[in-house]
Order: sequence, then C-alpha cells, then structure tokens
Amino acid sequence: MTTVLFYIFALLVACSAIGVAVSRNIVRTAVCLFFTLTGVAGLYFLLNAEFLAAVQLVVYAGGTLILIVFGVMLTNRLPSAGWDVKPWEKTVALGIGAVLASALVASILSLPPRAQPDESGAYPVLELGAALLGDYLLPFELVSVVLLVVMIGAAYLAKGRRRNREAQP
Amino acid sequence: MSSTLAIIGSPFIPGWDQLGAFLPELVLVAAIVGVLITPFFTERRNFACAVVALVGLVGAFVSVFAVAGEDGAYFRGLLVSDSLAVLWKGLLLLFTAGIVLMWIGTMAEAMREGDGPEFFTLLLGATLGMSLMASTTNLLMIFLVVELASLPSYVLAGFRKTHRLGAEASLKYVLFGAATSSIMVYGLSLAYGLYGTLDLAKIAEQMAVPGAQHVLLAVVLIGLIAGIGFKISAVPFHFWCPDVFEGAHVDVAAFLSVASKGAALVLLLRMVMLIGSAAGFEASAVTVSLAWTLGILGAVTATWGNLAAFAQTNIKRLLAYSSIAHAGYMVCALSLLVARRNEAPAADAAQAVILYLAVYLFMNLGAFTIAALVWRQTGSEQIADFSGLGRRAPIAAAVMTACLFSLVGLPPLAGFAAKLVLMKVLFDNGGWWTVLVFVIGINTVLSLYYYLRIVKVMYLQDRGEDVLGGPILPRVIGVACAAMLVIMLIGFGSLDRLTRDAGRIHDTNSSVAAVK
Amino acid sequence: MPLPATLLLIATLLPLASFVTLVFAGKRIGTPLAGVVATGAIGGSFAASIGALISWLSAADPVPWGAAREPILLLYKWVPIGQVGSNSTGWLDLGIYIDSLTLAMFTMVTMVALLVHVFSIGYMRGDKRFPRFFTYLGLFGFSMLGLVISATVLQLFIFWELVGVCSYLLIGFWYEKKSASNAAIKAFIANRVGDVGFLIGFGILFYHLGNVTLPNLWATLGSAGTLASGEAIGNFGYTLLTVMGIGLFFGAIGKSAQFPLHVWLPDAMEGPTPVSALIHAATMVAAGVYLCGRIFPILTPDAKLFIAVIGVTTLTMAALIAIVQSDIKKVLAYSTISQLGYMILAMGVGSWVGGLFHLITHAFFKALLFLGSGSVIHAAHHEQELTQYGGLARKIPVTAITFLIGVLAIAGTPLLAGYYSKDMILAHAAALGYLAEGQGRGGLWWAFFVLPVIVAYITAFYMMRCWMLTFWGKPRNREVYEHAHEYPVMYIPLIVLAVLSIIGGSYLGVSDLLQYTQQESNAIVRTIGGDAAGDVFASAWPVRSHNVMPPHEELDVAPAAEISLAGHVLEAGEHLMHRWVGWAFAIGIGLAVVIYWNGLTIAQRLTALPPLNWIHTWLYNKMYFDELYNSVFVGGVRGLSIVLGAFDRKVVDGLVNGAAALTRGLAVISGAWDKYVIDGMVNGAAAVARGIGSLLRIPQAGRIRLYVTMLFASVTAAVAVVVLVVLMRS
Amino acid sequence: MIVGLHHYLVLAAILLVCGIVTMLIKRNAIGILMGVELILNAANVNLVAFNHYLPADSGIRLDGQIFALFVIVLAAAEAAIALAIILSFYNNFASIDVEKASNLKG
Repeated sequence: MTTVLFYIFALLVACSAIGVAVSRNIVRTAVCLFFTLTGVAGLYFLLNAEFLAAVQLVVYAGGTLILIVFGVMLTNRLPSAGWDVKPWEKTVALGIGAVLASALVASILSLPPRAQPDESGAYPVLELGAALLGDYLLPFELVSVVLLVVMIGAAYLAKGRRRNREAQP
Repeated sequence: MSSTLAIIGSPFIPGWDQLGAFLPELVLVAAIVGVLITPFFTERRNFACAVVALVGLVGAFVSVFAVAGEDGAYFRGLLVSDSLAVLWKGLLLLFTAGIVLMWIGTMAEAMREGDGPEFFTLLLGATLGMSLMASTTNLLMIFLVVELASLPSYVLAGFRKTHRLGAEASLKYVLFGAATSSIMVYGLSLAYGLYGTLDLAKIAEQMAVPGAQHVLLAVVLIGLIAGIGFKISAVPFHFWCPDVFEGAHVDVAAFLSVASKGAALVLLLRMVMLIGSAAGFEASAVTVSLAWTLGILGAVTATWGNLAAFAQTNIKRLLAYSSIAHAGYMVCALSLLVARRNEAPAADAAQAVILYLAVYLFMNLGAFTIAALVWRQTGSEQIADFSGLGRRAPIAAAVMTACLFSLVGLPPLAGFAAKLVLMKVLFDNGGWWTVLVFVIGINTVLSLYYYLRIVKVMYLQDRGEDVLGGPILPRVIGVACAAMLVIMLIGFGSLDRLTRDAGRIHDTNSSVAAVK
Repeated sequence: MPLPATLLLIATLLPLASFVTLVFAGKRIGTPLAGVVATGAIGGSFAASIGALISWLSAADPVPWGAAREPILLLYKWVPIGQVGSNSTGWLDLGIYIDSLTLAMFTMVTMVALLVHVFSIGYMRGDKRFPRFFTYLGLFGFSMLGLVISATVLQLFIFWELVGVCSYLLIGFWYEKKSASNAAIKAFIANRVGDVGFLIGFGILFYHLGNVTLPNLWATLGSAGTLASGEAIGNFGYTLLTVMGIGLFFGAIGKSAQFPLHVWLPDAMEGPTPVSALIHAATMVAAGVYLCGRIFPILTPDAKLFIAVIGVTTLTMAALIAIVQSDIKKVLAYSTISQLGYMILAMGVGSWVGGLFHLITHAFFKALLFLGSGSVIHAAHHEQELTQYGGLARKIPVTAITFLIGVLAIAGTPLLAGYYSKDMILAHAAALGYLAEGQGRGGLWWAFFVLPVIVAYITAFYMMRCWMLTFWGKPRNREVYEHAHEYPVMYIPLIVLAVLSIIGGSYLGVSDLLQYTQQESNAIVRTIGGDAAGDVFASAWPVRSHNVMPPHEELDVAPAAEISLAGHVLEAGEHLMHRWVGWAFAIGIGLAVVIYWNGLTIAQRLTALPPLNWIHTWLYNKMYFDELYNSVFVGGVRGLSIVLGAFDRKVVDGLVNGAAALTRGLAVISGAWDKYVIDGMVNGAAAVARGIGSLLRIPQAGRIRLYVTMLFASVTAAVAVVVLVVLMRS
Repeated sequence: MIVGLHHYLVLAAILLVCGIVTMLIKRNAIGILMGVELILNAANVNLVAFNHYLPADSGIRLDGQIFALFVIVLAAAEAAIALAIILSFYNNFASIDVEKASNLKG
C-alpha cells in the first residue's frame, strides 16, 4: 500500500515538476507547481510527518501559491509573446540539469542503505510541539522577527506603488 | 548579565536565563520595536527614527562590552558566544551606527518623509541577522540568520522604489540570493541526512572520521560555499554585487559592502575552523580540498575584482569591485584555517582576517561617506565628477585620498599594516601559500592604478566648478575614519593584542559538544 | 611613563598638532595668527624640553634613570611581523629612547626653532603663503624631534625621510622662482643618493638583526670600535660591518652635505632665510652627525677612517670656497659645510663628545649668523651680494654687534662657544697623529690634524671678511644703505642667540651632558649584554691593538702613571693643538680687518695677480663641482631632472591649493602612470590588465539569467568533478 | 521493491534539477521564483526523509522535520519579499521579463 502510494505521489511530483520547468504559460506553471506541492505533502504523510504535510498544504499550497497566483494575475496583462528563450540557452539549461542529475543520482545511489524504521510508533506530534517550544524556541521567536521585518518590507514596496511614475528617468 | 536576568525571575521559558549573553541582539530587537512606534509620537518621523535607531545601535554597541567574556555555548548549542563573535558584533554595530550617521548627514533629505520607519526597521533587522551570523554553528540557525540578514537587504537595495535602477538592483539581488540560498538549504539537508544532527561541531567531528566522508559531502560543502560565497560575493557568486551597489543608494551599498560581507566571512571563518579543528590538514581529504578550494576561490576573487575594477566610471561600482577584491584577500587567509588548525598559524590567520575587517570597515565607511557627500551635492556618482575636489572640498578630498591609499595598502595608513599581517601569515606557512602572497602582491599593484585614478581626478583635473559645500557631518565622519586609519596603524600593536583571542576560539567550540 | 618621557613626547607632538591645525585651518587663521599658533606650539615644546631636562638632571633614587645613570627606553610593540633577524621580538617595535644627548638635542632644537619662529613672524610677514610656511615648520619640528627621540633604526629612517621631505618643501617654498625649485630638486636628488647608501646599510642591519633598538644594537655590535681586521662579531664579519657602517654613513653624507654630495646645500639657500637658519644650518644638516653619533659604537676602524677622510676633505674644500664667495648666504652655507666637516671628522677620529659638542655650539652661532644675515637681507630689500653692502653697522647696530659675536664664536675666540668644541676635536685629531706615528704609519696621518688647523685660520679670515664687507667701511650701494632698518621682533632672537654663543661652550654644561650620555649608554649596554660588555665608545683607530705604545720621546709631555694610554696621548694632543691653534682667531681676523678695511679695493688688486686670479676663479665657481657633475652625469642627471622637473612643477603648482599637499605627488605619479604606461606603452602590463578586465566584464552583462546560469554552471561543474573523482577512485 | 531512503532522495534530486532548469529557462520573474520553490521543496523532502530513516537507536528526534518547518516558513517570507520586489519592478518597467533588467552592467 505504502509503496503504491509512494509511486503515485512520486509520479505526481516528478511530472508536475517537469511541467513547471517546461510549461510556457505562467498560469499553467502555477497549476503544475500546485500539484507538485500537493504531491510533496502526500510524501510527508508517507514519511510519518503528518503535521508537516498539513503545514505544506496550508502554508505552501494554500498561502505561498495563492500569493504567487496573485502576482501572476496582477502582472498577467502582459503579452507573453517575444518571451522566447533562445535555443542555446535551453540547451545549456538542460545540459546543466542532466549533468547535475546524473552526478547527484550516482552519488545518492552510492549511499549505504538504511534500515526501515519502525512504522508502529504513533505520530510524535507531542514531541514536535515540545521541541518547537522547548529546544527550538529561540529560532521560533527569531522567525517571528524575520516575519515582522519581511512584512514591513513587503508592505513598503507594495504600498502607493504608482506614485511618481512620470518623475522617472 | 545572565545574573541580572535571573533576578528578574524566570518565567516558564526554556533558556530564559541564557538570553543575557545576547544582550546586544535584545537591544537591537527593542530598537526595532522603538523604530516602529516612533512615528506615533512625532511629525519628523524620518529623523526621529534615525535617532532611535542610532540610540539602539549605540546601546547595543555598549552592551557588547557587557557580554564580552561570557564565552560558551547557549540554548543547547544553537548559539555560541566567544571573543570572535563579540569582536564582530562590536565592529558591526559601530559600523552600522556610522551608516546611520552618514544617512543623517547625506541621505536624509533624499528620502520621502514617512519612509524612515520602514528603512530603519529593515536596516536593524538585517543588522540583527548579521550579528547572529557570527554566533552560530547550527545548520538551522545558519539558514535562519542568513535569511534574516538577506531578506531586509533585498528590500533595502530597492528602497528607492520609484527609481528604475533601484528596482532592477533589487530584483537581481533577490533572484540571485534566492538561488544561492536554496542551493545552500539543499546542501544543509544533505549534511543533516549524512550525520543525523544539525550541530555543525558534531558534524565536523564525524566528518573527520575517514570512513564517514561520503561523496555527498561535496554537495554539502559546495552548497555552503555557494550560500556564504553569495554574501561574501566571492567569484563566481559575485555577479549581483556590482549591479546592486550601483542601483542601490550609497548608504545601502556602504552597509552591504562591510556588514554583509563581514558577517558572512566571520561565519565562514567559524565553520572552516570547526571543520579544521576536527581533522588536521594531512588527515582528511575534506580539509585538503577545502583548503585548496578556499585558496583558489580567494585568489580568483581578488584578481577578478581588481581587474574588473579597471575601467569603471561609477564610484559605487568601482567600490563594489574593490570590495570583491578585498573579500578575496580575506578568503585567501581562510584557507589557512582548515589547513593548519590546532597550530598557531591558523589562529593567526583568523586574527588577521578580523584585523583586516576592522581596518576595512573604516576605510570603506570613509570612502562611501565622501561618495555620498558628492552625490548629495552634485547628484552624480561618476568618478569624473570628482574632478577638482581637491580644491572644491579639500577636507573631503583628503579623507577620500586617505581611505583610497589605505585600500591600496600604503603606509602610513592602517590598510598597510592589515595587509602586511595578512600576507605575513600566509607567507609564514610557505608552500603553496607563498603563491597566494604573490597573488595578493600583484593585486595590490593592480589596484594601485584604479584607486589612484580617483586621486588623480580629484587633484589634477579641474573643470572649474564651484566650491562643494554641504553639511559638516559627513566630513566629520570622514575625518574620523581617516583619523582612525592613522591611529589604527600607530596602535596596531594594541589592536593586535585586543584581537589575540579571536583566533583562539577552539576551546569554546569544543565546549559546544559538552553543553548538549 | 617617566616624567621626562612624557614631557618629551608632548614636546614632539605639539608641533604635529600645530601642523595638523594649520593644514586644515591655516588659511582661515590668517597671516599673523598662524605664526603665533605655530610659535606657541614650539614654545610649548621648548618649555616641555626644559622641564624634561630639569627633571632629568635632578633625578634621584628610586627611579633608575637620570643624568649619568640610565637612559629611558620605552618600547611599543607595533606590527607583528614574526621572526626577522636574530634579535627579533616578533614585532616591528617603535619606541622612545631618552638619554642626555636626546635631552641636549631637544633643548637645542626647540630653542633654535622657537627663535626662528619668532624671527619668521617678522621676516615672512609680507609673504602671501605665510600660514603655509608655518605649517611646514610645524611638520619639520615634529620630524626633527621624532628623529631625535627614536629608539629604533627603522624609526630613525622614517623620520629621516620626513625631515628630508620638509627640507624639500621649504627649499622650494618660493617655487615660482626657477632657481628655488631647481635647488629643491637638487637637494632631493643628492639626498636620495645618500639614502640609497643608508638603505643598503639598513638592509644589512635589518636582515641580520631585525628591527633592533639602539641599545640592543650597541650591545650586539658595540665592540666593533676595537675590532681588528679579520675578526667577526657573530654573523658580522669585519668587512660586512665596515660596509654596513659606511652605508649608513652615506645617509649622513647626503643629509649633512659632505663631500661629494655637498652641492645641494649652497643652492638650498634659495629657501627663505629663517629656513636656512633652522634647517640648513642648525638642525637638520646636523642630523647626519647625530646619526653618526648613534651608530658610532658599531663603526669599525676602517669605517671611521673613511668618515675622517670625508670629513677632512669637506672641511678644507668648503673653507677654501667660502673665502671668495660674494653672496652673504653662500658664504654662510660654505662655512656650514666646513663646520659640518669638522663634526664628521670628529666622529672619524673618535672624538664622540667633541663632534656632538660642536654640533650644539655650532647650532647656536650658525643660527645667529643666519638670522643676522636674514636681518641684513631684509634690511637691504633682499639684496644678498656682499659687494652691494658696506657700512651697515650704523644702520642696523644690533645686527652688526650680534653678527660680530657670531663671527668671533665661529672663529674660535677663547671663552666663546666655538673655542671649546673645536679645540676638543683638534686635540683628538692631534692624538690620532701621535698614535699613528707611534705605529710607524707615516706622516700622512697628520693631515687629519694639519688641514683642520689651517682651516681654523681660514675660517676666522673668511668670516671676518664677510662681516667687514657687510658692516664696515663706506656704503657701496647708497640705495640699499638708505632704506636699511631693523625690527625688535627680529633682533630679539639675535640677542638671545648671541648670549648663547658666548656662554654655550663653557657655562651651559653641554660637554658634561655628553659625557653623561656615554656613561648612560654603557650602563644600558651592560644591562642588556651583561657586565662583560666594555666601553662601547672605545675607539681603536688607528691602533688596532691597545698594546702598541707610541714612543715617549715623540710626546711633548711625560707619561703620567695614573692616566691611561688614551688619556695620555690626548693630553699630548691638547698641547700640540694649543701651540698651533691658540692664536688662529686673532691672525685670521686681523688679516681680514687689514685687507678689507677699505672695502674691496685691496682684495680686488690681489685677485688680479696671475696665480691668484686663477685660484679665485676656480674657487669662485665652487671648484666646478656642479659643472663636473653635470658633465659626468650629463645624461642621467638631465633626464632625471627633466622628469623631476615636471614632477616638481606639478607638485609645487599643486601646493597652491588644498590641504593634502603630499597626496598631489602621488596623484602625479598616477597621472604619469596613466599617461606613460597606459597610453604610451599600449602593450604594457597595465594595458594587458585592462584588457583582461574588460574581458571579465563581459559576463557582467546585466542579465540576471546569465548570472544564475553561471552560478549553477559552476556549482554543477564543481559537483560533477568531485563526484567523478570520488566515484572513479572507489 | 520496498520504498527506501534512496527513492526519496532521488525524487528530491529530480525536484532540485527541475527547479534549477526552471530558474534557467524562465524569463518571467515569477517563474524563476517558482523554480526556487521547487529547490526548497527538494531540500524539504530530503530533510523529512532523512528524519524518517534515522538510525533506530537514536530515539525520537525531529530535527529534520523542524528544519523543514522553518524552511517552509522562510520560503513563504522569501516569496513575499520577492513578489513585492517583482511588483516594484513591474511598476518601474511595466514588465516582469527579467531580460528587461539589464541597465546595470559592466
């Protein structure tokens, strides 16, 4: 069962990731990305990380992606004609990808195999919470500072944005 | 300080009593809050925020002295405090305070009233991240603080949001930064996977075991070098640097030139020291290749920066390439740390880097301040518009000259001693490091040309413009920097003793493992 | 920090403070006030020096330092450089070294400088660059005092160069005058030639010993003075030591205007007269002698022989030229060279105290003479030719009287300053003659005594000639005569200096102070090197073995049992000296009075006679040294001077504006670099660098996708290479 | 064939390469941003998988999952900043084609 589910999710993730890479339409790219993120969430379920899967769905698929889609929609009036990428650039990109993929896969396969973990254990959500508010309280607090600063920065850039258009060089 | 907080009482918060060792960061957070609430009390929001930020930075700087000496690992090894961290924090806070002063002197009028709170929140946030970068050896914390340092910087680069070049600089910065940081996270995830821990000290220990050096470790190290190399702007991760410096305001460029690079250098320094301390030079293929990588990276970076600076016409762009070159010199010295850990030369190399940073801080602040002054008065950043500065603004020109000479490394300025010590440390190790000494030497000769070109423009070309007026504050900052450069040369011995401990953090690092 | 050290440090830094203030605010402070600021600073230095001297002389237990006790040596670890040389501490040390000589020099330099400052306020009043003049004087004061207080050879060299820079700036102060800027170039070149030697000597020293302090140097090499040929001290063979000593002495040749590099000093008189008084007569040119004094213990007998030969050549040559010069400042310039020759000779013949004693007394009366000439020139509306003067004593009586005192002092009139110091040198020279004769080395060695004695007569003659032509007789140029007048602000320094010229020899205790210095130096050398270290001022030359006794019948006095051999021979030398020199001043002065009683009439008749007119022409043209150098080094010097001329024009023009005068020089170098290297040599290294630079700028095309591509390409390449290497190996 | 650690790692590598290729061939700034998200997800898959397959003797340790959690949060923050900057760029250039951003060069 797990195996089947893994291959379903893996196929979903891989195919939609490739879709993200090759799709020329930005909306289609966004949809592909959504499927990728959902698939990754599925993988998290398989990896005994249910909480993370939920976060993935809520924050990533639900939040980040919506943000991206907003961005797409705000800027989508643009003509996408003439945005073609030169063939040699595609070749270089695929070359880099191929070399990196083979190098990585080769080295991953040389990693010694690890024992299957005991699947019987309950999901350690209590431990996760304790760790987050215990050992990892400091980064937890720090990330709130990051978010505060980021929020202010993003809001600054986004607000009153059409001011002084004509004053530009 | 820990005792002070203990008296306040310990709410049920893990590690509450350990916060005292990070008082400077706490003061910075308080300053961020202060900046955010200041607009509610005053009409002159920009200026008030600047003052609040300045007070916060100075307060944080003062509190650095209070936490000096509280060495050890805190929060179960998430953060460490030692002489290296304390020194860097002191330098960073001093420098950022200088940037705020420079902003008051030259940039304040260029900013729309009301944007101050955002600007200083971002500046202080980035400073917080950069100050923590010197204090951590945990993979999670490394990622977190690098992002905390980077994210506000992206916005700062494009803070002039109606300015095309600013927007372009910002976009390039964020995309390049996102690319490198994502590569770094991928590397970090592999590091976690290989060794099952997030603590770099433990990872380094396991890494030293010959059998435990899997090929994926290369991906880990390359990812780390990419992520940190991006902040240092080492070749080939430097492409953002000239563009961002040119597109950003002078104050932001000045801030990034020292603070961002310095923080990343200190982080890299700590990491290579850890890796080196776990395994000696000959013992491990990892340290050998890392030493070679860093040496080549430094040499290429220095040469690339200097050569590309030759034909620049924009002062900020030129200083950007100059900062790349200087980062290269320091990376050269880092190669010693991996190679000769547990021996005195490695400690000397770490100390040389810190000394170089300390000197570099003042020469860059001075040069950028004068550039800002010229920009404010003429609206131009072209080197050609420095013509006749020797007559139009003799003090500014003299300060600029002093800073440039120090950047070249000419006596009687501190850049000379800093470079001398750096080269001497490399030279003492002999072998291939002698090549690095030659590279730095040749680069110094190369750099002479483009730095002196500015001096030439200032003194020998004169298009007969009027006297360059402007506020007194930037001149005061500039003169203070130039004076520091002279004082630091004379006082180099004291400086050396002051920073003696910076390179000798090995003991506190091994205690990280003990705490956990 | 001990009190004298603190005070002397303050004294050193005050002129620097004045320099910095005037650099930035000189123009704003304005004409009379800038002078007052600088004068106040140097006055503070003088007061601090006096304070230091008093505390030095009155020092008692528990402090270890003090007169005739131990010197103060404070070291500061400056730049860590690791192990260089055998004596290294791992640092480039800087330091303060204070002994009685330091205090004597400080007091002398600050006193003369103070008087020159006061004089200059009057003398330079009309000049449009008045503040700049005092700016340079401040820098000079700092450099000179820094030189004197230096504890290490490196420091000596740094301040040595700084002093040279000041001299260059001040000679060319009136750079609009072609002759002034040429003179500055000439001084620059001559000093560089000397510094090359200095650098060679310093290089040898540094290579073997590292950056040593002076006492360390003496403790290590202090026995060089009695070293025999073929012996060695540690790594230093006799020849190496000799080469090193002569190398270092070359610096002194340049700075103290010794033969054959003396040509710059007379030309340097193109600078303002107060500068001539301060720098080119009293202080800076004496720095060479001071340097010799500091390196004296490491000079081998052969190095001393070289020094003595240079000294005696210089003093004779300069005195002869001085006889016929018609420019009042040129006369004084050649007399300065000649007197410096005496000092150098003193170092060569082992009269350490005599040389430095003469340095200090000479500073007093030569500053007096130069300031007096300045007063004359000022009174005569910048007319400097002796032929245009005459009878000025009636118009400027204070100047005339003080000038006469100076003339008497330099002529060696008994009881005046010059008498004591010159006699001390000549006594040593005579003793040397005895010693050499005792070894059967032949009569040529007596030249070191005979020539200076003859020159003592000549000195009295030409100085009196100068005075007679200026102040005596009938006015030869009525216009000059009518307008002559003098100011109190200018003649008060003259009076002070005249008093010093009278009492400086016997009553101020200068020679005692110098004797203390020897004891102090030996004390610190014993502290460092152990009790075995002997007297580092012992000089074996020319007696390489102490046991060789000159025949008793050669000496005029019977050997007394209780005095040492050296003391014994010295006593004989004194007798001989008194017999021959005692009345030199009277004869020389008398002859001059007789010949020049009626102005130039007798002299003109004399110089028309056939053999005398040739000699006159030869001497008048300064023995054709300039022409000789011009023809010998015609290509080189011309080319160099054209380059330096361009350099100079730009530098000196650049000085008009801007505070950072020196930086302009480097700007010019950069300009020349740009012009000649970049444009001129298209294929030069810089062009290549620039070419590579523009190649490197191709990837920086502004395209973010290109950047990211290169980023990932390099990451991928790195990963691929490592994976390939590792997987292939396993 | 039992699904093991290697399967997840290879999948993550594929995600990484897709992300890199996306960054290289997109001219749309938002597209490039999506590439970044893919790479971050690759890292997260690695982290969670490694955490799952930790050696058995180590007890319950959740470092990897927590790291992944922070990566998700910071990715969101980064996306927010990047989008704000892209909007600012759009306001100035009326385009989000990154090829337009080529004024700063040399």
